[in-house]
Amino acid sequence: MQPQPRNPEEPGIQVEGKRLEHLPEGLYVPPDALEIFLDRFSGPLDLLLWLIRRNRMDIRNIPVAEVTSQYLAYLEEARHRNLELASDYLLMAAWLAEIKARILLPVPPENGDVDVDPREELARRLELLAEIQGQAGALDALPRLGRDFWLPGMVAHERMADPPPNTDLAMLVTILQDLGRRRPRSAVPAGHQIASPAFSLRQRMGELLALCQSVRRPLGILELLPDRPDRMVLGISLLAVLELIRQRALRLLPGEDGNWEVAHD
Amino acid sequence: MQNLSPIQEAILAILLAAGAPVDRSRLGSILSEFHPGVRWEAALEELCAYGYGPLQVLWTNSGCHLRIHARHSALLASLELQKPRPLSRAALETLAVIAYHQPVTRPEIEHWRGVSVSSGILQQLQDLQWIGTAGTRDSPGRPALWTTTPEFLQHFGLPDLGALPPTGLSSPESTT
Amino acid sequence: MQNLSPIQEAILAILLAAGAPVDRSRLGSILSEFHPGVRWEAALEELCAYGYGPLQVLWTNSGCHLRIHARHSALLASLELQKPRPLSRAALETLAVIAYHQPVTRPEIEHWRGVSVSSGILQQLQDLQWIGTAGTRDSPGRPALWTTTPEFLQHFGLPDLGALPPTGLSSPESTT
Repeated sequence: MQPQPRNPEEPGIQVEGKRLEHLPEGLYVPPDALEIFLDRFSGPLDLLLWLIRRNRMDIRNIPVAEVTSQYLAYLEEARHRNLELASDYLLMAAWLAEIKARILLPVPPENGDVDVDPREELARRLELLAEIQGQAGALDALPRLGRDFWLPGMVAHERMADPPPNTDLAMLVTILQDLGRRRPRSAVPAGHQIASPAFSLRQRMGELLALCQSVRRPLGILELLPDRPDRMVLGISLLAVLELIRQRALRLLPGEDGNWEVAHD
Repeated sequence: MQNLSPIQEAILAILLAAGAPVDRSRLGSILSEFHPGVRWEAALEELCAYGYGPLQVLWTNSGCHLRIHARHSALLASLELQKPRPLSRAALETLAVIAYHQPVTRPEIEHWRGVSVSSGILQQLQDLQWIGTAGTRDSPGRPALWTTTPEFLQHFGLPDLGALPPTGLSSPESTT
Repeated sequence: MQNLSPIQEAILAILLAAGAPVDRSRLGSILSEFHPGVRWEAALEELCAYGYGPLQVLWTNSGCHLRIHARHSALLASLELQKPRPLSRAALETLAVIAYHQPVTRPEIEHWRGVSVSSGILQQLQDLQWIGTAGTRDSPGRPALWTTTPEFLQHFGLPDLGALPPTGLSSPESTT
């Protein structure tokens, strides 16, 4: 879980071609890796926890001045490289500075209150994070579905037909009565009446058939319509085409551009 | 089938985990990697022939897959907690119009209901096998004529259409 | 296990068709409807103990479900079905806070981790269906309370939250 930067005690480390004799204690990061390095920390507390562990410091007795200066050195380095640091990192710096100041200038105990170590809160937060990291590590070690174990997928089965809906005759009667009340009606039409003596269906069918027979090539739907058809003409023309197809006088063909075309055999 | 050979267990494990048809070449390449030299085709054929407990092994165009044997269909239907769903108001109205005014065309149903009838409703009633078409009206467009079916009568316990309860609507001034 | 009794076959059929955990009462009600008077609990216990071919039968607190025996893991890994993506450190920590300390609010997660939680991480965990909200904390702003889901348990192969691995670290008293 913990990031493992290169061990600074490792002998013979070279930075930009120069051999480093003395490494800054607990601070050294290969310069080019700083960006990646900061990415590996989940936040300022994580960086702090790493510094403390790195220095083998006691979480309950943190040398705040030392940790703060190391922490600030990282931030300075990051700023130097124009790395964008989350504001959380700056807040942490401010908090560390405050703790340092309170250690240097202890508030005199009032009314016999026990002087609380200003590092107490920091230690508690670090312990919380350490706990979370332990838990995150434990989760990470768990087997995972689809990597370490598999569940059977849902197996299909023959579905039975749905049971019929709950409906009884009384309901149908009520419904019909409601309809009767809603629309007192004259006679039910025998069907759609198209009253257009100038443009009857039969006439249009004849015209279309003659057109298709004469051109001897498939015609697009738009080509079958007269110029500027009104809704009635459009409707009757479409009906006529469909009726001709139904009577197998015309054939429906898929056109080149995805539209339908009709042709006479 | 009672005893699985290791290769048959492997085949079932693959099909169970895949949860979808696995094609022959993929099945073959994995099986021959893990069980080199074993004749997996024969093992699979045996599985297809006998199944394994509630599982059937089937081939389709898209590959080999599993299915639960049809003898469990009734049991599994109750797993789906199928409660009879009530019909929508629109479906009920459509059914009522067809039942009492059959044979009727779709435009006529729309006339009675005062709103258009969606194809979905007619399809739903057809899926229930309660309505069907019986010829067409000899008018432009030749609209289909809708009627109720023998299944409709059976479902509602009617000997014939004459046994439909009166609606009191036959005379215009009647109100209930 | 070699021979299935009819009730065991029924149990497997139900679990295979459900594709998800089936709880005890539902299993019991279906089984006793179709196999009245048969002691299905004993039959199920036997299935849990011995499995059936590549199948293992397990109980979790969301119900009874099936799993493919781990002896087939290498084989199934080579199937290369969708593999889970590795989790980022931030996502893993966030998930750990929610899993081990649920229900928690977002400010509490931030307090634990010492860093603000990006919406992207919560969204990612929600998209994986591992976390969800369950009510709100009765405090200013009424922040949503995050918990893990049954899918989380299933993904990590946990029967219940009590089975989360111990971390060996003594948990300091939280004073959030």
